[in-house]
Formats: sequence, structure tokens, C-alpha cells
Amino acid sequence: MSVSPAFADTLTRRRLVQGIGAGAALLGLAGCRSAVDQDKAAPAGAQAGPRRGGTLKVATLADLTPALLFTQGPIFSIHRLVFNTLTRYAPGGLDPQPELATAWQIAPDGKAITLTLREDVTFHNGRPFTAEDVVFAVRNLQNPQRSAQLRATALAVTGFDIDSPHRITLRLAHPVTNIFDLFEFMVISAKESVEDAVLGRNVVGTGPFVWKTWTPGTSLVLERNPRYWVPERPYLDAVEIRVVPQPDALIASLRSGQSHLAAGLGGRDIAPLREDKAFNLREYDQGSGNIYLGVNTSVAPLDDKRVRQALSFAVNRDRIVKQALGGYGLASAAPWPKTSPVYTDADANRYPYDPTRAKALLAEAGHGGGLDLPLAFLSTAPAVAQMVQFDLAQVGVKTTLEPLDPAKFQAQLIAQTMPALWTGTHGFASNQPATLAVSAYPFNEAKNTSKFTDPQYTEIVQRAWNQTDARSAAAKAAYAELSQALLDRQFIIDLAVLTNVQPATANLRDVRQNRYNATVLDDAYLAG
Amino acid sequence: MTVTIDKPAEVRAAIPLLAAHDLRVVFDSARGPVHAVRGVDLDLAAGEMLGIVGESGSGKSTTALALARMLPPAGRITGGSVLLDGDTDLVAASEAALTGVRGRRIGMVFQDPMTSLNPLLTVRRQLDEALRAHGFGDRGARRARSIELLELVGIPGARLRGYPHQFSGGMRQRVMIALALANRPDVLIADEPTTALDPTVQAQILELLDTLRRELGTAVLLITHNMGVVAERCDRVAVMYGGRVVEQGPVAEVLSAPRHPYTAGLLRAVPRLDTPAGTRLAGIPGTPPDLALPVLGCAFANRCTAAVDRCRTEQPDLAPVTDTARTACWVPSTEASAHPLEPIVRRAPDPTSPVLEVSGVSKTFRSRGRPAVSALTDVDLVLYPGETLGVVGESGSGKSTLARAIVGIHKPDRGVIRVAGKGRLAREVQMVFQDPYASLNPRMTVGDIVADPLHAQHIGTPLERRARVLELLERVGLDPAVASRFPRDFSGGQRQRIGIARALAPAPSVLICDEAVSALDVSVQAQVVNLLAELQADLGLALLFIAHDLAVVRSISHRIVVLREGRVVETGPADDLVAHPQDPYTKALLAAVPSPVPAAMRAAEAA
Amino acid sequence: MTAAVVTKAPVVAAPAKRARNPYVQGLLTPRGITGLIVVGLVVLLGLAAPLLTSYAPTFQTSNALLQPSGEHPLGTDEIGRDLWSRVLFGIRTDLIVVVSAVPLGALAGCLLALVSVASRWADVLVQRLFDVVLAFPGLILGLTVTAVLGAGTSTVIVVIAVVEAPAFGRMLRGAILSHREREYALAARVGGAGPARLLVRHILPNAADPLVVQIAVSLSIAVIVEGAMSFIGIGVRPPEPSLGSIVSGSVMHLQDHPIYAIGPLVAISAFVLGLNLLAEALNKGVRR
Amino acid sequence: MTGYLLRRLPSALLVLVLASFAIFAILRLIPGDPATTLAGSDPSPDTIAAIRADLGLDRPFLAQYFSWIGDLLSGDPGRSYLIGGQITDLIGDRFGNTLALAIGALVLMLVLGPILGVLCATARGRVPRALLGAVNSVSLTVPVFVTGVLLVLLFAVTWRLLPPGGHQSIVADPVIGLQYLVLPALCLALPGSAVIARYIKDGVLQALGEDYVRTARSLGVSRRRILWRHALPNALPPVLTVLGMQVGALLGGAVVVEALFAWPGLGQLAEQGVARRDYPVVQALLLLLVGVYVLVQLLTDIAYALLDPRVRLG
Repeated sequence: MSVSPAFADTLTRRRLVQGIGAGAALLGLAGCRSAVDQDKAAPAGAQAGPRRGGTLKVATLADLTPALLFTQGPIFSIHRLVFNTLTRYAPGGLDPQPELATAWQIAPDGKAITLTLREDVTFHNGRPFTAEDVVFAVRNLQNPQRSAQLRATALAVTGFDIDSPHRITLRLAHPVTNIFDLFEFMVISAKESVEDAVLGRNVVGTGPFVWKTWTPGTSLVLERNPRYWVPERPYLDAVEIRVVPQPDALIASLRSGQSHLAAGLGGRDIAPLREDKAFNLREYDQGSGNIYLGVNTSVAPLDDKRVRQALSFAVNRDRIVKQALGGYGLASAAPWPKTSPVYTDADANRYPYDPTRAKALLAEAGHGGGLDLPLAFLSTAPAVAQMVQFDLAQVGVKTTLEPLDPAKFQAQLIAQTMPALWTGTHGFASNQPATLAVSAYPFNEAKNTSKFTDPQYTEIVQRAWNQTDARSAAAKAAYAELSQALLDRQFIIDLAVLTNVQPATANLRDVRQNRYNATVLDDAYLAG
Repeated sequence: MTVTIDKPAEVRAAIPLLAAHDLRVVFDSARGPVHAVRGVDLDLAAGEMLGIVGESGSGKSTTALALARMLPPAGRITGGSVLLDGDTDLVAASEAALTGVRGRRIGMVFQDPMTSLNPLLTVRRQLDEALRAHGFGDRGARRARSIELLELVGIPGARLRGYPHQFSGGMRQRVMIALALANRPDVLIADEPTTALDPTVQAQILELLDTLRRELGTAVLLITHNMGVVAERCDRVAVMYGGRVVEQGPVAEVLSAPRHPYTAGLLRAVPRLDTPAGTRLAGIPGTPPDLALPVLGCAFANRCTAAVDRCRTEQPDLAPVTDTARTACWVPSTEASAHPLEPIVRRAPDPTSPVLEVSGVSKTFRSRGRPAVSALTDVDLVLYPGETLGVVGESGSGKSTLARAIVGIHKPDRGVIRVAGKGRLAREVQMVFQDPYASLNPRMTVGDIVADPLHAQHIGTPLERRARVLELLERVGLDPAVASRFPRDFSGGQRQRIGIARALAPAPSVLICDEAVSALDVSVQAQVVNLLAELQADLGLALLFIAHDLAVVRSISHRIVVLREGRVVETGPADDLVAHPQDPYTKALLAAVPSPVPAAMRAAEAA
Repeated sequence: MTAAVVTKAPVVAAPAKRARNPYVQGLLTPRGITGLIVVGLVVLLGLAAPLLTSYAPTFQTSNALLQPSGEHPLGTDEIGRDLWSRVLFGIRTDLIVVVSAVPLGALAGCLLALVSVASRWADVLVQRLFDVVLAFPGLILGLTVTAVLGAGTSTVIVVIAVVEAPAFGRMLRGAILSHREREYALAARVGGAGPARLLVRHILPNAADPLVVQIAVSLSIAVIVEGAMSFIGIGVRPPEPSLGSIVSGSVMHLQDHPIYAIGPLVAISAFVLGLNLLAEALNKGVRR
Repeated sequence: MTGYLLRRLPSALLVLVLASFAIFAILRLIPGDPATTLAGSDPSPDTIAAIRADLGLDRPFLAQYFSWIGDLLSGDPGRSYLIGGQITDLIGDRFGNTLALAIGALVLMLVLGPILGVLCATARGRVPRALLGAVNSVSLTVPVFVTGVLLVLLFAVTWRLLPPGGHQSIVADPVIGLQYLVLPALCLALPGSAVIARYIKDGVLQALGEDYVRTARSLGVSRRRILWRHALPNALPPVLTVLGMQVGALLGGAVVVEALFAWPGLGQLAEQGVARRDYPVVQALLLLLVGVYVLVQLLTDIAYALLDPRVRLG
């Protein structure tokens, strides 16, 4: 393009240099106070023992959904921050410990349980906690609109006898092995605030922290409950939960000191932090769910158990754990984490990676020539589906991937309209095995996405659920039978148990999680 | 370096105010360098008005711009000098020095007043800027001076706050003159200052320039293609052709006794208002030289009837032929050229039954958010077979609307347009458009363009159409072999011929020429007008000849209709109407037309 | 008498300047040639993909996130697939998408433009329809359409076509309206051409110039839209690679394995840049 | 001027009406509904039915549409089914963030574009011109998700100057907030800057060739003044139109940039809303975007009129 000579020499070298200088000045902005190094210079002189004060900053991938307040939150649950539960399992096992209930007595026929409640507990709004609140909590979970996963168990509670304000008996339709799973799950909320709570206006419980301000999609601030019934607790002044919907940014916020704890990261995401001494990768033993390959048993030839078993042999679970989970997972054909009472190494290794055997089984079932099946998956999580697809292709099972967005995936899961195969995740394997069979929809004996029905399976599930004492030999036998039934039928082909891992700064101490992955900060503190 | 100066007797300055010597300008183009100005010598004395005339491409405007080194980016001065006051060479001056000269010593007025003012700034801001550029006083002083300047050019000072688009073309040109004179320059270069204006406005602007020159003593360099303007306003004239000055001298002498064949030809080609109707115009054969190619010898040689061998090999320099005039010709004519009047052979119109009847036609244009414009009001006219009806009027008079209404592009609001004859309207009435560049589809070959009406109206077989196209091309004076070429290969005059061939294709009985020759240079214009006259005579066409140039209209028309603001103000036989106008508007129109004959000579002719 | 001779004598046209196609003229500039080379190279890589790599783009080795080596010129991705192969086949996917989507969008836009110039009433509706489409940011439109149709190549094609259609429609409509008033079009009408002949024979050939330029522009936009859709996870279906989906995968590993991002970034940038150079060159040629 | 704007209103309204219906219909065409999402991760079908009835999703299509329009006209866009909170608050908050991003980008665009444009128009010599042209072409064509990744690689991973993503309120802490804003805003601004630069370059070059510039030169006005007072202002009106279109592009680009930089804005909200079938949120959001588009068009027209007296004074 030619330029009038009258405008010659406008861009001289001098100006170019000036321009560069201006650019540098703009960057100089970063020089005065940097978001990258913000807060990184922590005061030296670490002191021993818990320290009072400080705000715990949590960064999480997704915001809470108030409408789903009473369900198991997938990312960062505030259940055990704002609320308490009646009992809680001791770390590492399924021994119930007192929380709002100080003692409990199960009737000999297993059809009632009597609870003694703490008398010194008040809600954040000042009202004392009584037996009525337990009644409300159970009824709340029975309400289908609350979408609570343990609704089936809650529905087993058929009546209440209130002996005194702090003593209540729950009558049960039948013996229930997972009643303490329900208690671990069921948060005690102030009934007068529940309608506000599901709209996200105000959430009132008895827990260590008080709901303060919520900016949807951005942040939630909780403050210390000064009248918490555990003396001297909590140590922290406040918890600030910020939504950072991208793993990279989440890690960056940890690195820059803007948060102490990151929630929602997968094993693959946290790889960059593994070598960094400034961070703890907190692993919790109960796992955080399972990934599985679902099979629609109404689609031929998947109605043939041998074909399903062949698929199970064909999948390289170790590679999935290594590549898709960044090593943070347990390759297992059974749903149970290692802490489960029914876990055995043999069950986990029941279907080792064995393409030869898979092919043999397929040939035996008359499909040596290969198969061509659709495979649906959640469009936000394509890795596992692609790996499964590749592995299946190696034994002659060709699959076509069908991405589904979360709502569609969920809709098809519930409407039982999944195609022949799908990959997905499920929970509820970390507690009493019965909970899995009655609360996790994929395993439901009456109605499940796999359209799998088997009277024998139904019988085993009912038996495992209806035991009076979860620790009895009969219960244990029923559990083992349930595990075998699942492994044999393979309508849900479990692939791996996800390791529950949360990166946190090294100075954050004594954070726990309950069996439903709700974070417990009663004893947590920020070391100096 | 000495410059020979031919000063008119009344100018006595020893050193010319502005003198160009051997000025050369080259433009870069896709086809290579174009030598637009090839060694021009000019000088301008204080207080005089020098006219530069020439047809498009002669280099006159380029010369004007080069004098103040105002060439567009593609152009550059490759040689020569421009001396101001005899000592400052503007060609070698620094850009800063030039900025000091421009506006302060040399003012300029350009052709198009519509685009020459910044549309976003008020007149006041633009005047202020001009004054500020040369450090004129403070804000208050500049404001006072701005009002003074506006009033000087005949605009009320109150309009200072107006934007250019709120002024008419003539008013804008006045503003432009005020701007150019803001810092009282000694030289005013006016590049076709009135070409874009209607004749009556043109006369006013020229009068203004003349007055200001006399009052302020500014020397004026007036660039124009209009011989009449030169004859009426200038002291001296320089005729340019092919990037060179071919003749220079006092106006009276050059126009009455042209020495250069080109000057003589040009003068013959210019239609004169006093030429009776039915007179053939004299065109100059051929086309101007292509300055992208090397020019050997005299640039005019291949169009010159008097050319000798030397003319084609050796370039003649400007040499004195009399005491005061110089010409660049190896064979300058020695006597004053006669102005032979040659009648056109033409049929008498057949006044029994009109071929076209327009009665009571009105047309109003409405667009959203603007006041409605009445383009035509109750227009009546008739056209007989074999007749040429001239339609004249200034811009906005409704001429084009009338033409478009007749061919059916616009639907009249009221009134009837009747075309006698059997066929469809499109077959009976055809039109030749104004713009030779826009009116031909650039994506079609000449043959397809000419055949298009035949295709559209399903006339003839493909073979017949082809034969007809070749016949038509030949008829309008084009080589039939050009049928496979595209319009871009042709000059303006040739394109107009193609347009005429297209219009003739369906053998219409009425041909409408909407300013069909206005965009052409006089020498070419004469050729096309003659072609139209011949075609009419041969084919018995009825011609509706629309133009704003009364002289051309008179030369070709039987009758003339004068339009003003959409109404017919006067109609009558061509010679009568020009000789004895009845309507004051017609009189004003006629009075505004400058005659290419110098006043002295006119007096002599009248005697 | 000379004048009479002149008008009768056939006038020969000026020597024909090389009447080259304006597109060719535009493309034979430095800019156009650079664009041709870049786009040609990218297209060639895409077309010759099977010949240039020994790995299928979906083949998973047991080694994830390898550094580049002789075996894997660009390394491997998070599930052990050869990135060189994925980038090549990703170009292929992009080619299929843009080459089918842009003409589809152009066709839709042009048809709507024709409807629009034919009737005032339709014009109002069509123009507002274009407004509605333009009012949605392309990706949000993509999100919604994908939610309706499900993710996949055909959805991406539909989204791109919908996004591109208004540009073509408005451009053609404007060109037709302006060319309709030009003298050559009026001349054709005076010559007796009906609306159809006027449009097909006269106006469209002249109005088509900006459309050709727009096709080049749209192709580059289409590459960007495909990339952006795949980037936010609503693009072509896995495991098929597309340039956008590879970039998307690489983002997770910017911190620990930045080399992952290089291949797709270079490919996509070169492709878009090349197409834009072509568009600019064509534009210059047409305007000349 | 007022009349000029009044004439624009019917078509603006028609756009809004068409858009509202299209939005509503398209959302209903999407398989799955909010109830399935509300029902949690392992729900039973009767749970879903209960929720559907509760939300009124079992009513006829047109009844739902008109009750939505009715609510909108009475100034109540409703509540989010899933995210919780009043939609006005929810969108207001996200819109604020996107607006901060868009304004940041706009400011950068308005700084970088004209500088680059004027430099391009006035640069002399092959090397500076080729260099500026290359900068312009690259910024114009390289997709935002590519520049975004590159910017993160450079500024956040390699040099560790700026955070790779995330968001902090500028109002609460301007210094830190701005650092979060810089990269996404820059990334978003680049293509627009290049477009503006191109238009300014073309406009200035064109204006420099106009007759009125020749007039100014002939009056001895300095070239700097000619550039700033004559050429640049005359180059602006078309830039304005482009700027109006760029605002749309900004919002579109924001979706990607927000995803890349974890910026909690409208793009994310739209993505979540569609993914979870949160009808009220998506409906309000999309209609808001259409409204913004219509408004920007109107503002462009007004600004155009303000800049150009020929339009303003008719």
C-alpha cells in the first residue's frame, strides 16, 4: 500500500523503541503486587499444635446446587460444615461413633432403633435441637423432591416414638443393615429454614460453621459457629469457598496461595503438584466413587452373561487407572474400596486383563466374528470411553462412541434408554454393601438402567439389606454373596475405584472426610 | 536557467510570480510508469489570469497539482523546476517550506466542491484551520476574519456554523474559494472550479473569481476544458495535449488564430450556441496518446491532417510564432482558421402522428425520513417520427426522471405515456445512458451486451442475432471483431458507441439519449453527436436528446423543451428558442453559456 | 470532410490489456502466493495423512504423554495416541467440516437473500432472522444446537452453516440491491430483460465478487468455530481427532507437558492464517 | 435524530419477539429437562415426575411460553431451577464479570487497534510495514483459544508473571483483580484490535486520498494535523460499525476465553445452564444477549449520528 509522501517517516526507530517501553511499563503492573505470589510469603516459625484463627480458603471446580442440598454433593460438600449428623463412622471402618446422638439401641427384631440425643445443641438460629428435628430430617429425605440417594433407606422408617425431647425411637418396616449409613448421610437441618435452604437463601444447621453469604457461581463464605457444642472448636474463623471451574486455574490458585485446599480435581489433574513439597496430596481411604462400563442386558447379545464377562476381561483396568486417573485409583472388577467390609483382593482381580480369554468367551458365545455396538458416554469425560473403546476393539468388539451431555446422560440413565454400552460413574460402594444395592440406581434390583432382572439377585439384595446386625456373620455372608452375584452377572462392569485425593497446602492440618466425602473441619487448623 | 517570458503588455513585472520550466511528472500504474506531464513551461505574472485548456488526459490538472507539489502518492516530479518569485524552487523545497507556501502564497480551488470540504467539520472550523495553519491571530481574530471571508465570497456570515452538506454546490465552491483566499495568497490555482456546476452557477463563480482577482490582485491559474470560459475570463491561455503545452499566448490571439492544428481542431469541435440547428460538429479523429507508451515525435501527429514525416520522429518545442504567442508545431498554420459550418443531412420530421406522447406526467420520490421530492409535475410533450427533441435543464430539473419514466424504469404517479407502434414498449423505446463506464455490464463481452435486448425479447435466431450484432457494431463505427472483447478495453467514446449499438438492437422507433455525450471530451463528443444525427437520418428514429449543454442540444435538435424543477417552462423550434427565448429562465440559461469566441472577435463577427 | 470519414471508419479498440480473471490476478500477488502455499501445505498434509504416519489416530500405545521422538514426532497424548497422526487426521476432519459447512451456509444465506430481494415482506422477516442469529454469540448458538442435535461432525457443520449464513445473505442482498440500481442493470431492463434474466445474467455475475472473498473468510472462521466448539467439548465425536479437540486435550497438560499443544496450535494457526491471506489477496484482486 | 431512532424501534422489537420464541422453542427441543438434573445422581423415576410437576414442566408448550413472557413483562424473570437464586441476581453477577472482561477487552481494543492502525497507515519502509502487517494478520486470525494457550504458556507457565486463570473482583482489590483480567482481556481483545486496526488503516489511507485532505494540504495544514483532525475522524464512522459488530464477537469470544481462564461469566453460565437444562436461566440469558445486541446496534447508530453531521442533521 502506498502512502502519501507527506506522511513519510512517521514510524521511526525511536518511536518503535518508545512503544516497546510502554509495553514494558504495562507489564510493570505485575511488579508492584503480584497475584502469582500473593500470600506465598507465609510467616516463618512453624509452631507445634493446633492454632486458633485464620480463614480456610477452598477452591472448588463447581458451585453447590441448593436444590440438591440434601443429596451427596459431587465436588465439595458443606454437609459436615453447616450441619451435623446423628452418628459418624470412625475413620477406617464402619463403627458408628456418637455425634448428635450419644447412644443408640437396636430392637432385637431389628425393627426399631432408639436414639438418645445431645441436650446442649442449638441451631445457628438459637433454637435448641430436639427429637422433632430428627423426625423432620427423616421425612425430609423421604420427600422425592429432595432427590436424596438414601431415600429407599429413609422410607424404611415407618414411624417415630418421641419419648422425651432428647430420646426418640424410629420404627422400621424391616431390619435394615445400613441404618448407620443413613445416619451418616442424613444432616440435621432446622426445619423452619429448609425451604430457604433449597433456594440457597439461608442454610441453618448445628454444625461448626454458619452460612454467611453465597454468591451463586462465585463464592460461599461460612463463619465460625461461636456456640458450637464441641468446646474450643472449630479452630478456624471462617471458610471461604471459591468456584474456579477449570483444573489448571484451580492448581494455579493453590500455587499462588489463594487457596489452601482444592476440591474436585481428578488424579490426572494433580500430576503437576506431585513433586511439590509445599503441598500435601491428601488421600482419603473410602474412595470417591467408581467408574464402570454399563451394559444394557436387553440388547442382544449382551443378554448373554458370557459376552458381558468377555467384555470385562477385555478391558485393561490398570491402564485406565494409570492414564485416565493419573494413577489415583484402584483397578478393580468389584465396586468396593479397600476399606469396605466385603473387599477382597480376589474379587478385585476377578477379571484380569486377558484379551485371549475374552476372545475365547466371545467365540464360545458364538460371536467370534466380532460385534458392533454403540457406547454412550458423558461428553465431559471422554477419556475412559475412548480407552474402553480401544480395548474392546482389540477383541473384535467394535464400538461407536455417542457423547451425551450431562442432562441427557442422566435422563437416559433414568429412563433406561441407554444404548448397548455406556461408561459412567457411581457412588455408594464405600459404606454398607447394602446401600449400593438399594441406593445406587445402576444396581437397583427392581429397576435399573441395565434392564437387568434376576429373582436370585433380588433375593440376595433383600437378604443383605434386611439383616439386623451389619456385623453379624449372616450379614457378612449375604454381603459376600452380593459381591459374587455382581461379579458373576456383570451387568455393571466395574473398572476402578477412584481414589479420593485432595491437594492442600502443607500447613493445613487435620482435615477429614466422612464416608460420603463431606469435608469435616472440626479439628482442622492452619499451622503457622 | 533562463525562462523566456511572454508577458501581456499590461503586466510589467520583470520576474514572473510563478514559473515552471521543463516540469515532468510520472505516475506509477499497474501498466508501468505513465508520463503524464512531459516537460511543461509556464509562467504566471502577478495579477493575471492564465487559462490552461486541454481534454482529459492532457496533463493540465497534473500540472496544476505539481506546481504546489500536491501530487497524489502514485505521482512524482521527475524533473524541471517551479520557481516562486523567481528564486524559491518548489520542486527542491523541503516539506516544511512547502507547508509555508501552500495556502499562504499559493491557494488552490478544486473541481468537486462536494468532496473537497471535510464533511465532519463546520465551515467555521475549516476556515479557522486554514488561518491557524499560518499563525493568523488568536481565536477571536480568526473568527472575525472567517466571517469577513465568507461575506467576501457572498455568503452571509451567519452560516459560519453550517456543515458542508448543508450548502449547495455553488455555495460550497464559494466556501472553497474563501478557504483558498484566507491567507491572501498571491497565486490562486483553480483546477476546473466550475466543471461540476450548472451553467448559471458556473457563471456566478467565475464572476466571483474575476472580481476577487481584480480587487485583491491575485494571479489566477485557471484550469478548464471549456474554451468558452477561457475566452471570457482569461488574459492568456496555454493549450495542453499529451502532457505538453502545444500553444501559448494571449487569449484573443490563440482563439482567433490558432497556430497548432490541435487548437484549431478543438475550437472547431466546440459547439457554439450561435451555431444553427442541424449543423454538423467537427470532431478530431482518433484518440489521445497513451502516455504509458513512449511518445515519439509530436503526440498529436497521428490525429493531425497536416502531419509530415518529421512530426512522427521529432518532438517540436514551444517556439515563438508571433511576438506574443508560441506554439509547438513543425507546420504551424499561418492564417486564422475559418469556421466552416457544415449542415447535417437530415429528414424533416413527420408531424402527422406522434410516436411518443407524454401527457400530464407527475412523479414524486418519497423516502423514509426525508421530505418528498417532486421530480416531475404535469409534464406534457410529443415526439414525432424522425424528429429530435432536445430537453435541457439544470441538475434537479427532472430530465433524467423523465427519461426513466418513458422507458418504464420509474412508474409515474399520474399521467400517461403513450408509444405508437405495435411492439412492446421495450422494443419501441430504447435508451443511451450517461455514464459510458457504468452502463455496460463489465462481465459481458461487447457482442453479448449488444445482443442482450435481442435475447431478452427473444428476437431472432442465434445466427440472426450474431449477424445483427456485427452489423450494428459496424453501423456505430466499431470494428465487428471487437464483439469478443470486454468493455474495459474501450475508451469512453467507444463505449458510448457500444451503448448506442445496444439501444439500436431491437430496432426501436424512439431513442432516448440521457446526457449521452456529457461525459465525453469535446472532440469525442462531436463524433458521437454526429453519429446520432446520422443514425437518425438513416433510420428515421425519433430522438429525445437530453443534455445540459444548450449549444450541443441546439446543434442536433429540431425542437427544444426547457425543464425547470420538474416543469416544462418553454418549448419551441430549436433556433427560435435559442435566438428568442421567452421564459426568463431560458434567458438566464442562455446568458450563462460562455462563448468560445473572445469578446473582441465576437464584436468583429457581429459587425 | 474529415469528420465524416471518422464516424464511418471502424474504430479498433485499444490494444487489449491482458484480461486476466481478477481472482487469479489477486492470487498471484506475494500475499496470495504465500496463502496458497500455506493452505496448500496444510491441505496436503491432511489429505496425505495415511501416507505420512504409521499410527492410526485412534491407536493407543501404553505410553501416555511421551516427549517427541523419532517414533512419535510430536509425542503422545494423555491416552497414548500418536500426536503427529492425530494432528494430520485432525486437519482432515477440519477439512471435511469446513468444506461441507461453508458452502452449505453460503447456499442458505444466498437463497434467503434472493427471497429477501424478491419481496418486501419477506425482506423484513429474513433480515430480522439474520439479526436473531447474529445476536447470539456463535458458541452459545453452538451450545444450544449441540444440545438439541447431540454432539458430532454433522452438528458442527450445521452450527457453522447457521453462523455463516447471515454474512452471505446480507452481502448478497446488499450487492443485489446496489447493482440493481446501476446503469448497466437499468440498461438491461430497458432492453427488455425480465426480473429473472436481470438477476441471473446481469446482477449475479457482478454481485458474486464479494461472495468469493467471503467464502475464503468463512472458511477461516469455520476452522476457528470448529476449533472453539471442540475446545469447549461440543465438537466432533471422540475418538476422531480434530484440531480443536487436540488443543482442548492439551490444555489440561500445559503445565506438565506443554509440547502437547505445539502441533495443533501450529496447524490451526497456519490454516487460518493461510485462508485469511487468500481472502485478502482475492479481495485485492476483486477490488482492483 | 429522535425520529431516526424511533423508526428503528419496530424492527428491534421484532428481533426480540422472534428471538424470545426461538429461544423458548429450542430449549424445549433439547432432550432431557431440568427435572432429571434436579433429581441428583441416582434418582428414581417417580422423583423426576414429582419435580416435573412442581416446576410446571408438564403444562402445554404455549402456556409455558406465555407465562414466561408475562413474568418477564412484569419484571420477574424467575428463579433458577438448579443454580439457585433469583435470576436477576445470578445473571447480574455473571453479566458483571463478563462485562468487566468485555470492557477490559474493549479498552485494550480501543488502545491497541487505533495505535496499530495509525502505525500501519503511516509506516514507511518495507520492514516496519511488513512487521506491522504480520502482527496485524496474526492477531486477526489466530483463534482466541490458541492465543489464550500461548499467553498462558508465556506469562503464567514460563515467566510466572500473571495468573493462568481464575477471577478476583476488580472492585474489591483493583491491583490483583486487574492482574487476573489482563490475560483474558488481552486474548479477547486481539482479534478485535486487529480488525479495528485494519479498518483504521484502510480508512485513514482512504481519507488521506480524499479531496478534503488535498484541500487541507493546499491550505498549508501540517501533516500531523491532517492525520489527526481530518483523516482519523473521517476513518472513524466505519470503525464504529465494526466496533458494534465486535461487541457481539466479544461476547462470543468470551465463552471460550471464560472456559480457558476460568472466568465466571455469562459463557460459563450459559454452558452450565444448557448442560443442566436450567430453562429460566438460559432463556433469560439468551434474551439478554439478544437485547444487548439490539442495544449495541442502536448505540452504534446513535454514535454514528453523533460522529457524522450528515446523519445527525439529515
